[in-house]
Amino acid sequence: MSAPHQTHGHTQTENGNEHGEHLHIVPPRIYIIVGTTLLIFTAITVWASYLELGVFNPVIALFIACLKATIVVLFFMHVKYSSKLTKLTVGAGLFTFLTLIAMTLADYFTRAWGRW
Amino acid sequence: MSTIISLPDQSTARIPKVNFITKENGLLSWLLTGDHKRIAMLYLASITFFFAIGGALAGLIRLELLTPQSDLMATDTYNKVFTMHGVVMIFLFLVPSVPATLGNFLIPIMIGAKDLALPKINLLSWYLYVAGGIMVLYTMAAGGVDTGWTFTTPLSTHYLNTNVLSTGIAIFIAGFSSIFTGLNFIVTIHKMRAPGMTWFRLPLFVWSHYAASILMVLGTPVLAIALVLVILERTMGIGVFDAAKGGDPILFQHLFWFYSHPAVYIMILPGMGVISEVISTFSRKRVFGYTAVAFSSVAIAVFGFFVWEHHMFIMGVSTYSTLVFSLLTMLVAVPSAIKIFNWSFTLYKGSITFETPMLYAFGFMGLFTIGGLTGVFLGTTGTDIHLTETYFIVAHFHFVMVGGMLMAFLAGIHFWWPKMTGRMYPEKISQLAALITFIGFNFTFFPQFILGTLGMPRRYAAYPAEFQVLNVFSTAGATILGVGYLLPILYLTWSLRYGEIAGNNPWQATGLEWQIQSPPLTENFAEIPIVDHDAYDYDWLERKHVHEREVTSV
Amino acid sequence: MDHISQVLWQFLIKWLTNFSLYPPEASKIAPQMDALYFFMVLVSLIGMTIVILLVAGFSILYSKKRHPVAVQIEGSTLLEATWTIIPLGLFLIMFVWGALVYFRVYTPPANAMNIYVVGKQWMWKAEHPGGQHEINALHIPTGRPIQLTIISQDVFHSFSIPAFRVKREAIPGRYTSVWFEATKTGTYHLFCTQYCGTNHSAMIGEIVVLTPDDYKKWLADSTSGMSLAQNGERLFASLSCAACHNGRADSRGPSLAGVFGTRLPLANGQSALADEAYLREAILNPSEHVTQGYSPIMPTYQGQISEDGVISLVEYIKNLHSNDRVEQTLNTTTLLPEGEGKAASASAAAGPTSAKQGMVKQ
Amino acid sequence: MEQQVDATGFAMWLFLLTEIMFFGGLFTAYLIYRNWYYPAFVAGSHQLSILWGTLNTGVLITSSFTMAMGVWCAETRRKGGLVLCLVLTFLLGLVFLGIKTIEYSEKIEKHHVPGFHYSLKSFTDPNSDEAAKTAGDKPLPLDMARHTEMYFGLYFAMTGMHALHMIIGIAILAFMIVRAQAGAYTTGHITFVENFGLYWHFVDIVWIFLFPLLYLISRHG
Repeated sequence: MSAPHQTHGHTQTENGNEHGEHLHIVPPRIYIIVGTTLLIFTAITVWASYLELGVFNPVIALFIACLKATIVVLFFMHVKYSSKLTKLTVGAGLFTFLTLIAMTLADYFTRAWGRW
Repeated sequence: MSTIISLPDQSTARIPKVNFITKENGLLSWLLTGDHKRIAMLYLASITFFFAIGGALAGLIRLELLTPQSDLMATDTYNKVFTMHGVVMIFLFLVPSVPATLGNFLIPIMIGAKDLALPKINLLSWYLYVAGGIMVLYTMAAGGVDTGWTFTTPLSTHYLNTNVLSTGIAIFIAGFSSIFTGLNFIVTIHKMRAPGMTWFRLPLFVWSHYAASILMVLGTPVLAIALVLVILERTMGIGVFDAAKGGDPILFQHLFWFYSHPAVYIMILPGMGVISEVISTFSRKRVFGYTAVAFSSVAIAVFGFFVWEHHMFIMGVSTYSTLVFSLLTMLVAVPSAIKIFNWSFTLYKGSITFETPMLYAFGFMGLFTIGGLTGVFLGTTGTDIHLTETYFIVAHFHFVMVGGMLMAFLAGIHFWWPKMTGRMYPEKISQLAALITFIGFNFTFFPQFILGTLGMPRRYAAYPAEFQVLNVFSTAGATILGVGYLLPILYLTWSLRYGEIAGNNPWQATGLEWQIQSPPLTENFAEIPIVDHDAYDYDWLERKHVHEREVTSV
Repeated sequence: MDHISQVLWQFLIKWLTNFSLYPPEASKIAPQMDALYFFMVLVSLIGMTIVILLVAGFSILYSKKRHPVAVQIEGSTLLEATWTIIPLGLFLIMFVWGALVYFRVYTPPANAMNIYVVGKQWMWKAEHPGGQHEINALHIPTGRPIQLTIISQDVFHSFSIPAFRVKREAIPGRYTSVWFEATKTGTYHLFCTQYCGTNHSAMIGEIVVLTPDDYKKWLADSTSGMSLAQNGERLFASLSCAACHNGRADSRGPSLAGVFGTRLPLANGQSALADEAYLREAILNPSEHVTQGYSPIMPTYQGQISEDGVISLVEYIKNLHSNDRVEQTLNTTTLLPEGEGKAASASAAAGPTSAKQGMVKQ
Repeated sequence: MEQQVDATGFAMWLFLLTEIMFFGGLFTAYLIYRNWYYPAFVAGSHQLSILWGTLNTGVLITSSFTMAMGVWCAETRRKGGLVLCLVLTFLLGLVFLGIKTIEYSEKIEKHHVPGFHYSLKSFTDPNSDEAAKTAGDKPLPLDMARHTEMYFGLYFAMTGMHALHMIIGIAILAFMIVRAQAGAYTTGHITFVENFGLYWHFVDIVWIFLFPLLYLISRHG
C-alpha cells in the first residue's frame, strides 16, 4: 500500500526531490528506441501466437504484454526518472489489481476441491 | 460539572469581520468557490438534506414493521422504501459524511495548508455528488427501485422492471465524487504539509482520513465497473452475470463486495479520526499509543481489501476460500480492538470533562465495541451460517454505522461547530440530545440482535407474529432516536444566530485549526505556520499561552 | 389512560411468556452451533465489560474535579502487545471453531437421504425421492441425516431453517447442498432469507419434523404414484437418451449404470466426481463434460428440460445400477412409433444441430 | 506553484490507479470465463481480424510515441513540434477508432453482438464463415457455441470501455491542440500536457493487454 514512507517525512526536502523529476527531460532518442521496441514486441507476440506451444502460448503472450507495459510505464510515463512516491503509487495500484484478481480466482479455482 | 470551555468575554467579543463566510457574498460566490471550507459547508447542507430523506424512509420502515402484516404499505412499496433508505444513507450520507464535511474543512488546516491540493477537483466532487443525488431523487420520483442496496444479480439484471438504470448511474456518479475526494486528500496530505509537519506529527484525524482515502481511490472503481456490467447486462444482455448464458451471478457479488466491504471502512475510519481528536481534547492528554492508533488505521485499510468474501460464505463459494477470508477477517478485527483500548487508556490519568462531543465519543466507543464484536460473529464461518441475512446483520451494521459512524459525525460536528461557525452550540440541551440518541439507539437496534438470533430474515415486509414484541420495542426506540436527531438540527440552526461567540479556541485544544480565528480566513493562515511540536502536545499549548500573556502584558 | 395501560400490560405478558433468546435446538448441529455462539457471546460480554469498566472507571477517577492536571503518557508497548495478542488469540479460536462447524454443515455424510429443493419467485418446492412434492413445506423424519440439494429457477434465494441453524443459498444454474439431522419433532419456520423481489417475505413455509413412523405414513399418504427415478426413466426414454447411453459395446455414450459417485476421467485430461451437480452440468453443458474415449456429440438439453426434469433425470441416473431396463426401454421405444415421434419432436426443438445429431441416433 | 505542479502529477497517478481497478473488474471476469469456456473463447477470437488488431496495436503504440514526443517538445518549449505531435496523436487516435468501427460493424453484420439476435452460425457451422474457415475451426457443440456470446459480451465491454477512454482522450486532445497553438504549454506550464500524456499512455497499456487476450487466443492450428 502507499503507506507513507519515512523519507517523505519532511515536506521541504520532499519537494526538493520532486523538483528534479520535472527537470529531467528524457531525450527523444530513448523514445524512438522504446517505440521501436514496442512495435517489435507486437510483431513477436503475433508471431508467437501462431506457434504451437500449448500452455506457454498465453504465458508468452502475457509475458510480452507485461514487458511492453513495463517499458511504457518506465519510459513513456517517466516512472524510471520519478520520485519514490510515484513508484510506490504504481506498486500500490498493481498490488491491489492483483489482489482483486488473485483472491477472486482463489474462490473459482478451489470450488471443485473436496469433491474427489 | 467542571469544564474546559473558555469563551471570550461575550460583551466585547465579536466574530472576526473578515472570514471565509463573509469574504464574498452571493449564491454564485458559493457555487463557484474553490475554498475547501465553503465546499465543506455545501456538503454539510446537502448531506443533511439526504440524511433527512433517508431518516424519513427509515421511519416508514419501522412503522411498517410495527405489525406482522404488511398493512401500512404493499410489499413492493416496502421493498422500494428499504432500498432507497439503503442507497441514500450509504452512498449519499455515510460515505461522504465525515470526509466531505469535516475532512474537507479540517485537513488542510490541520496540516497547515491554505487549501486542498486541487480545489477545482474538490468543487467538481461536490457537483458530482449533487448530480448523483439528483439522479436518486429522480429515481424516487419515477417510482423508486427495489433491488436492495446490494443490487444482487440476476434479480437486478433480469427480474425487476423498476428504475435500476437510473440508480446505477446515480451511484456511479456519486462514486466518482468519492474518488475525487479521496484522491484530493491523499495528494494534499503528501504534498501540502507545512514545514515541520512530519508524518508522525499529524493529528490522528488526518491519518484515518488518509487510510480511508486509499480505500476510496482503489475500491470505488470496482463498484463502478460492477454497475457498468449490470447496466450492460440489462440493456444488452451480455451475459456476464446471467446463469442462463453461462455467466456466474456470484461474480457480481465478488466485484460488489470488493468495494462494499472496504466501503464500511471508508465510512468508519474518518469517524475513528474524530474520536481520537475528541477524546484527547477532553482528557487533556496525548492519545495513548499514537503510533499504534495511526498504524492501525493503515492496517484496517490494507486488510480491508482481503476480506470481502465474508459476505458470501453461504452463497456457494468454495469452502476452502472461505477459510482464507474468515482468517483475514479475524486479522482485520484486531486493529479496531487496538483503537478501542488505546482510546480507553487515553483517559487514564487524564483530566476529563464531559462536554457533548465527549458524550458522543463515549457513545461511539460503547456502540462500536458491540458492533465490532458482533462483526466477529459474522466473520466466523460457522456462526455466519445461522446469523447472516437475518436481523442480526441489520443490527450489527447499524451498530457500526449509526452507533459508530453517526455518533462520531455528531461528535465531530459539535466539536468543530465553534470553529466552523464562530458560535457555540447550547451545551445543556445538546448533552440531553446525546443522551436521548444513545438511549433511543439501543432501544431501536439491540432487540434486532435477538430477532436475528431467533431467525427473523431481513427485508421482510411481513413477519411471523411471534417476532412482533421485539419489533414494537425497536419501533418505539426509533421514535426516541428520531427526536435525538431532530434536536441537533434545530439547536445547531438556532446557534448560527444566537449561539455564544466561541473565540479561537474554546476547548483549549492543540490542533493547528484551533490556533487560528473562528471562522477561519479564506486562506486559513495569515502566514504558513512552522510546526515544532507533536500532535496533542498540551505542554506546548501551555507554553504558547504563557508566551501570549507575556506579549500582551508588555 | 386505563385503556392504554391494559394494552401495555397484555403486551408485556405476551412478551414475557413467549420470550426467548434463541430458537429451539431441533437438529444435531444446533447445540454445536449454539456452543460456539454462546462462547462468542461470553467473550463479547467480557470484552464489553472491560471497555465499560475502563471508560467509566477512568472517567470517575480522572474527572477534572478529582484530577485537575493530566499526566502526559506516551503509550506502552507492553500494553499494546497485550491488547493485540489476546484479542487475536481469541479471534483465532473462534475462527478454527467456526470453520469446524462450517465444514460440518456443508459436508453431507454419505448415507444422507437426498431431498431436492427448487426455489422460484416466490415459493419453495421440495421433491422427495419417492416422488412426493411439497410446496412451501418440508416433511422430514428425525434421526436420519438429510441432504438438501438446492437450486433456483430464477434469482438467488436462501433456504433457511433457524431451528436447525442451517441456511444455504439457492443459486440459479447450480446445485448447492446442505445437510442436517433433525432431533425433535415439531413444526419449524422455513424462511427465504435472500431478498428475491416483491413477495420475498411471503416465501416462507414450514418444516415438519415427524417420527420415522409418522414419516413413513406421510410418505405413503402423499405419494404421487411415481417416484423421481421413475419419472426420470420416462424422461430418459422420451428424450431417447438410451440411444447412446445403453451400455452396449458399440454405444456412442458412456454407460450410466453405477456411474454416480465414481470419479470419471474426462476427455480434457482432468477428472471429475460424478455427483448431482456434475450430472446436471453434463446434461445441460455436455461438451464440457465428455468422458474419456467418447466424442462430444451429445446435444445440449439447456432450455428443453425444466429444473424438475433435470432433478428426475439425475435421480434416475443416481439409482441406475444396471443397464437391463435401459435395454428394455430402448427396445420398446424403437418398436413404438409413438415413442419415436416424441423423441423426434423433442430433438427438433433443440435447434438444427441437435436435431441432426438426434436423428442420427434413431 | 511548484507544489501545485507536483500535486497534479501525483493526483493523475492516483486517478490512473482508479482506472487500473476499473479495468481490473473486467479482467477478472475475462479470466474466469476464459478458463471455463476456453473453446468458445478460441472460436470467438478467431472471428476477430488479426490484421486489424495488429494494425491497431501499431497505431496506438505510435500514437503513444508521438504523445511522448509531444511532452518532450513541451518540455523543451518547441511550439511547432508540440502542435505537430498533438495533431499526429489526434489523427492516430481517430484512425484507431476508425478501425474499431470497421471491426464493430463486421460483428454487427454477422450478428455477433450479444443480446441482439445473436447468431451461432459461425461456430456451429464454421464452413459457412470465412474467418472460422481460415482459422480451421471445428464445429463447436451447441452448448459451447452458446458461450461465444460470453466472449463477445466481454469483447464489447472491454473494447467498448477502452474506446470510451479513447474518445475522451481525443476530445481533450482537440482542446489541447487549440491551446498549444496559442502557446499555452510552451512557456513552462507543461503539467497539463504531461498529465494528459500519462492518461494516453495508460489507455495504450490497457490495449497492450487487450490485444493478446482478445485477439491472440490460440491462433495456431
